[in-house]
Amino acid sequence: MTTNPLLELRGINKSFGAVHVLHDVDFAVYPGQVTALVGDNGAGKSTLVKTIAGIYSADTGQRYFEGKPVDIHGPRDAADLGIEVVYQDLALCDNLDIVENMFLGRELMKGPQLDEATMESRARETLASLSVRTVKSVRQSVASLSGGQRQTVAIAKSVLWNSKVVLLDEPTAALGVAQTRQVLDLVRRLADQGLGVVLISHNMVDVFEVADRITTLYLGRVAADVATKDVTNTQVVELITAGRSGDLGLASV
Amino acid sequence: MTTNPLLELRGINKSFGAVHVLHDVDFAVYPGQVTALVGDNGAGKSTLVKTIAGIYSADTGQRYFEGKPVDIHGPRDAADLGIEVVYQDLALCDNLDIVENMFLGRELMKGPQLDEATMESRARETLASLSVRTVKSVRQSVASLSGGQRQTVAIAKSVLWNSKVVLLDEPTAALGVAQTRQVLDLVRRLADQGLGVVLISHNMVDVFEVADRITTLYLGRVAADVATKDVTNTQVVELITAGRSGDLGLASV
Amino acid sequence: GSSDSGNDGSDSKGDAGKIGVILPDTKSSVRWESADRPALEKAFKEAGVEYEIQNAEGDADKMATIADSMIADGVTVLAIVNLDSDSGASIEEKAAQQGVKTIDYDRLTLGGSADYYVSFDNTKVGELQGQGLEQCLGDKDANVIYLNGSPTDNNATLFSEGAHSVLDKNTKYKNVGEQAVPDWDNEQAVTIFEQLYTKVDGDVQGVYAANDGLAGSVISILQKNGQAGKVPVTGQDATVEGLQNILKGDQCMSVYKSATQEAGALAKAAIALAKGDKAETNGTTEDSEGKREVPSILLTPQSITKDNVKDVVDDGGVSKDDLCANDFAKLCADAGIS
Amino acid sequence: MDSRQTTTLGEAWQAYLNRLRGGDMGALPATLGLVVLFIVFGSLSDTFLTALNIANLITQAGAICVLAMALIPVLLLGDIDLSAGVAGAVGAAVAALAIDDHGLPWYVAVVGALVVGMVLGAFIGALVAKLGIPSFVVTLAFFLALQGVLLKMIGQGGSVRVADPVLRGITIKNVPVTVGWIVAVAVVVLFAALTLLRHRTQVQRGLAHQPLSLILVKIAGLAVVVLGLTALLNVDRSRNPNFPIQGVPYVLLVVGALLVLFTFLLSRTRYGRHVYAVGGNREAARRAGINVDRIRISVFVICTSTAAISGIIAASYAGKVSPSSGGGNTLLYAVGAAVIGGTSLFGGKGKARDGVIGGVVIATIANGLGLLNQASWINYVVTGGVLLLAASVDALSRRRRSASGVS
Amino acid sequence: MDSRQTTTLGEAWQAYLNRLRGGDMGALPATLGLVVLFIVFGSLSDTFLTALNIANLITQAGAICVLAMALIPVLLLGDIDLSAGVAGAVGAAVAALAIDDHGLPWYVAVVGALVVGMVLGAFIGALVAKLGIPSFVVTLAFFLALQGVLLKMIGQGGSVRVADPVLRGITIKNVPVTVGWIVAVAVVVLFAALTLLRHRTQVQRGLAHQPLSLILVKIAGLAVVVLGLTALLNVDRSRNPNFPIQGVPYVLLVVGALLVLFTFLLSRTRYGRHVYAVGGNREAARRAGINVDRIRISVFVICTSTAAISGIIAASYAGKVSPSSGGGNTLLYAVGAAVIGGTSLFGGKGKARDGVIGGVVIATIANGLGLLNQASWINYVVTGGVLLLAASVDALSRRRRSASGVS
Ligand SMILES: Nc1ncnc2c1ncn2[C@@H]1O[C@H](COP(=O)(O)OP(=O)(O)OP(=O)(O)O)[C@@H](O)[C@H]1O
Ligand SMILES: Nc1ncnc2c1ncn2[C@@H]1O[C@H](COP(=O)(O)OP(=O)(O)OP(=O)(O)O)[C@@H](O)[C@H]1O
Ligand SMILES: [Mg+2]
Ligand SMILES: [Mg+2]
Repeated sequence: MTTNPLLELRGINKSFGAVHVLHDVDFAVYPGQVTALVGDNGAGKSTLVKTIAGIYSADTGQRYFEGKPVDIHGPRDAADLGIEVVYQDLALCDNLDIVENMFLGRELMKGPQLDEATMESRARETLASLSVRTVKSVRQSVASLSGGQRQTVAIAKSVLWNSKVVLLDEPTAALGVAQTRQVLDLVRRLADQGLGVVLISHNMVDVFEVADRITTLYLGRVAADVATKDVTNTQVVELITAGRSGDLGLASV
Repeated sequence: MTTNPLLELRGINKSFGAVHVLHDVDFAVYPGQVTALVGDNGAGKSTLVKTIAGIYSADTGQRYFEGKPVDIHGPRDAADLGIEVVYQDLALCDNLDIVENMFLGRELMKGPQLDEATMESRARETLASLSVRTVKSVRQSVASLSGGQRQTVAIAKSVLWNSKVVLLDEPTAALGVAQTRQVLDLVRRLADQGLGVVLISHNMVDVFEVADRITTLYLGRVAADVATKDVTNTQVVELITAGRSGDLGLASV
Repeated sequence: GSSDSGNDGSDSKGDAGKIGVILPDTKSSVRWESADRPALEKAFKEAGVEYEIQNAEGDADKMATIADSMIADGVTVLAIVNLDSDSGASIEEKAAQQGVKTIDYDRLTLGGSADYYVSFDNTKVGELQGQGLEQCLGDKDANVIYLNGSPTDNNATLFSEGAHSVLDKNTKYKNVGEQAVPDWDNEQAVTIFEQLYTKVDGDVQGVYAANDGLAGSVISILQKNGQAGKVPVTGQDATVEGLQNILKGDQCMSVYKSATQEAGALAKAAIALAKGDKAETNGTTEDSEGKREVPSILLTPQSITKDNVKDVVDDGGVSKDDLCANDFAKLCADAGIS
Repeated sequence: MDSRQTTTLGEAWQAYLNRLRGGDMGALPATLGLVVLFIVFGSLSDTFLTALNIANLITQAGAICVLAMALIPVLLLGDIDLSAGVAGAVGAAVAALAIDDHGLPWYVAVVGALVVGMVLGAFIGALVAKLGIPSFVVTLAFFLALQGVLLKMIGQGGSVRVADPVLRGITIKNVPVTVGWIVAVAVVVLFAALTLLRHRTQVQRGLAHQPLSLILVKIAGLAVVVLGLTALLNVDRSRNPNFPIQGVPYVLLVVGALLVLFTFLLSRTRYGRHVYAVGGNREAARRAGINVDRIRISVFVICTSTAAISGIIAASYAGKVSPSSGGGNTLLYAVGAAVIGGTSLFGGKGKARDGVIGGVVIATIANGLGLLNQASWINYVVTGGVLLLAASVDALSRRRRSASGVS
Repeated sequence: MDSRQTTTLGEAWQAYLNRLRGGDMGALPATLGLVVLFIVFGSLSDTFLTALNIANLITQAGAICVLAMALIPVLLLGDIDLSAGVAGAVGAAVAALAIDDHGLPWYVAVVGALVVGMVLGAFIGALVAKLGIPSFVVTLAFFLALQGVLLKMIGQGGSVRVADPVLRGITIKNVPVTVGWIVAVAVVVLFAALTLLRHRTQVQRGLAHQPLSLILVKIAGLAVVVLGLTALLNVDRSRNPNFPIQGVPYVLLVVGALLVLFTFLLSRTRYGRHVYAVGGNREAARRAGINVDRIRISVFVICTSTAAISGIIAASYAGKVSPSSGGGNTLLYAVGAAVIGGTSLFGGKGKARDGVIGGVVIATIANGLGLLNQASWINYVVTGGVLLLAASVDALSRRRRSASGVS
């Protein structure tokens, strides 16, 4: 690698009670690159993302940000470092409307009051830019949204801030054709702006389209960390399902 | 159509307050066929499925099952007719474990007691048949499952009963490559057994692989209802995003 | 137009005012609803005056609310049984401002502005309880447990003071445990007494219980330990429960405050006031806080033991049917109640 | 596109009906329950709808409205504060003793009560948020412990008098007639100005907004209620010609001011937004970087200090603080008021006004029953029955909501 | 693969520790809180740990344990029943009056009380499930209305005597010594046989199971507690040589039988499964074809009829039913007991044993304090403090759970 990683994790272990989910995971995110994190269902991808974001605390292991060791004790710390996350389980407040959810935690203010007018206009623009045209009103409660609409709100919520690293956990799972297109374009655009982007997806076509690097998790272990151009679709699928493919992958499975 | 539809809906309208979501929707499910229901995010696919399942009551319209008009007032009625549904929002009880969720509402009994042993063995076999190998124990609470594992449980819960119509709302959205394969095979197998299967998906490759017919929804209206072999991928995408494609689709959009 | 309000009499005298009575609660004692209300209603109906009787259910705010609405309803004489002096005083203050005459019933409102006071003497009740226990214990040395009324009720404090003023003088008696029972709660009283009893290893010869309800709770535990009837227990209010326990010999005494008598006195005074006359008094009571002598109609409480249970029945304090139901028929007969 | 951007009154009315059908009922169901109560009691008692009794009702409702409002932020988080009533009484006792025993002026005493409330709230909040003990248990413990503290402060069987003319005046004095009118007009004008201004900005920037006609109807409605009530209360309602009673009771101003303050706090500030978020989905709020513990502690601080104000109002009305003040069923009634008003015990859903509307419902039951003069067992039964009646009017008018699947 | 399929005791212990770390704590935290209470009171009072006082404690805990257990199904749905205490007292009053006034035998009276409980519960449940009124409001209304009914039923006499030797005997009589031993041994043997049989099936069919060693430890633990308690209680504990008191109080059998029944119902039947499902996710349960309304009504029927048993136990202990029975803070204590035991007020999480353990905690506080004979205000404060102590032991030992993200 020529550039230094923006975010790096070394030797991460994470257990839930007796279940050991992550084993000595090393993971790096480079500026200006899209790193795809792939793996079978239950491989530990979301757990890794949540560990990075400070939702879970790792049992062992060290995190480095821009080369310096950092402690991340909660989502607040991660946000302060400029790490933004779109979670697989979305994490929206069903009792709030779209605007309120999109600006949650960083509401725009006008003196002591919330600046509802500006937030509302900006929310509307953002949704339009993500090709969502079926939302009747941005003042609709998110509980009444369709699956894809919810996912768009979650993406809009996390992606549109000045951040350095963006982690997207299966952001296009529920999206339609056009919306998926927009999100993939967005992912590429963010990387081109110099951000470090992590994309989790089960769709290999998408992965091969936008990713610069691919990191494969197999049963909580990193099976391979390779440049996209060096591998084929089949190889990656083998890494995902079996943990190894030819001389790539885990030594003994 | 040579055969008669198993399930048919005519002139379904559904509004949530001021929001008119379904407009005069006609929809038919044929035995032995996979009908794909496609449409943009927010087009009304899930609403249609829930209306069929009795979760929502339609404002107007009529339902026919095996040619006879029927009233469906709740999920119980739908189940009694032999209609099974995998919902997009999964609907699992987070406080129950995998076995308990899979058999919810049709627990196996042994005298006055639950037959835990049989249920547990059967749950385990089912999960294995769906290629899920990362689940540590079927006695794990579903709250601790990964996104894909949860989806598999939801599928297993609804698909493995003797039913006549199966509706799957984006069943493979969170699934890995191998698991998706299994579910698509399962869908085909169910249709081959003579069931009527409805598959909702945003993945056109999957749709074209398994579906016999494609029904497209556009802003709550049926844009087209065609045999898969008569259309191309591009045509369907146009129908989804614009409501018409050449002489297919809605008259005036 | 409810059945028990008296304002349906179209022939009531136009010049007589309307009388309002606010009773305190339904829990500390049953007398308010079962004795006072009927006695007052009877007297008022006979006199043909308009009246309203309400119960504050132990809630001072509610009493103020009732007072407001009675004044709104146009009463000219208001009698209250205060839940405590300060809330009572505030009601009387409001009433006086609106030209309504007030009577303190049963409990004196310290610092209040009532025109009259009609009552039994509460300290005297405590003294009677103390003397009663002394009689039942006789000359023996005795460990005594005190089970007082609610810690938030000033009357309970007065009863207890009265009893102590008698029992503390007798050096043979030792206070081995004393607890106040929150809200006069009979259920809690059982546990409280059981624990006091356990603490002293059952070495108890007499129990001061502030009223018949608490006495019943004490007796429940004494029965469990085979001590009922052997350890004298005091009471108050001459309720069916208390009198039956006296007849059985489980309770040593009770104190009877004839509600009929007291209600009669109140009705007489209130009717006089409503008609614009003065009420007859038999003394004054000192209001230590308000520094004034309140014109009073004072009645004497009566100590009840097995020998004079009959008096209560004769006075109408309890009905014979209630008292002598089932197993108690024979005991009643033995006590000369027929 | 936006259904709210209709313009004529007819369309607005149609849109309103649609919103109702869609489950967005606003304050309507609870208000409907209240209206039913007024009709019932108004027809059973001649006195119920007189100016004097309406004024009584206002003073009687003061303490419970404020207490229910105090509970709203706590309930919004899905927590409960069983100790609020007694904590309020402790606050009131502190204030009363400060005046009585130490001769401090009333405002110092009130500040003292508020500080005591805050400290207690911070304690409770810390136990709930930091130790993770369920709030039901923590506040049950405080409910008991504070009764002991109150008993100790006031003494067995005793009570502390509230003689200070200002504090006592909250519930027994009235605002001078002219001042009352000035305030009433000011409230109406201010409300009109603010809503119209907001509406103009929304229209100019093309945002979601209610139709102008609906806004005008709302303004008119407020004007009728505020000015009507003022007119009613500014008439002499005394039965005693030598002792005129007229004007708006001071307590109404206190409740009104708190309602405005709470509404602003909850719906217009970042803090309020975060309270709703934590109540709606605690994990989502945490992931959005909200300091959940701080929010949880803060709602108890707000609750307990506002409860102190409620305690002072109650003390002012009763003229004293006694060891049983704030105990008994006070808190159940206050929570019941909030729930009847429309607040959910599961968090995330509720408004400051719910406490006030529900509080008035509860106070109306006591007030109306007080006029009917029944035996006390009947009073218990009727109180329960009427409470159920008010709640079922509310529930039935909300029904469509769940029928339409919004849950 | 399955972490529970370990075999040696050492491994089992390790697996147990892991499960604890993972948040699966079972009854441990609440029991720990109880142990702390026993240590505190045992060191403050010599009498606390005597056989006599332990027997007292059992009788005193009876009513609240049963009431808390009655509430568990309701709480499992995320509902609450504020009226259960008073409803129980109404049931007890019905039973007492049936015996007193109508001379009916005790079993008829008890059936009558149960029927009254069921009818009341069905009413409450229907209002909650069918009309959709929040259970807090419905049961607050019933709490009030039933106090009126109780007052009416027993108002004139002030209290109804419970003189029937069988009913009274529940709390003041004891099981004959030999019978006590037989029951105790039978319980232990039955428990051992059932768990071992179950374990064998699980092993044979290759299902998830606990290690045999852990099961043996559990059986041993139960044996020690049951036989130890029986031994303690079968010694004469009377202070009066002429009036021997020995044996297990009958009430312990009643509570034990109800515990077994509730545990079976909730964890081994389809009905119980559905209760958990509705409490965990009502919409998911509905979609699974469960009749949610029927479940909601049924829990109130169960709650109120079991509450009637609790009311009868309370009446047996006090020897009477009075108008204040079941009122006051009875219900808050019972809910507090369930919560301390580990049941969640948000539904979906709780066990029958939570009510029993929590009920014993609450009863222990009153029992221990009663031996210390302090001033009233100190009693209040200490009750609150000790409740908090027990709850925080519980909360602290549960902490890892949320730390590990399971929430
Ligand atoms: N809180 C928890 N407690 C116990 N086990 C857990 C918990 N969270 C996750 N797991 C387990 O850890 C494993 C990894 O889960 P994770 O959600 O990271 O998978 P994933 O790679 O994101 O899968 P998917 O593609 O399905 O989203 C799974 O086997 C899951 O069951
Ligand atoms: N309860 C509701 N109240 C109001 N509007 C609703 C409600 N449910 C759905 N909608 C609206 O109805 C429209 C259709 O929603 P639906 O969930 O059926 O879409 P979908 O076709 O399944 O989309 P997706 O592909 O994103 O799942 C959306 O615009 C949504 O916002
Ligand atoms: Mg995942
Ligand atoms: Mg959908």
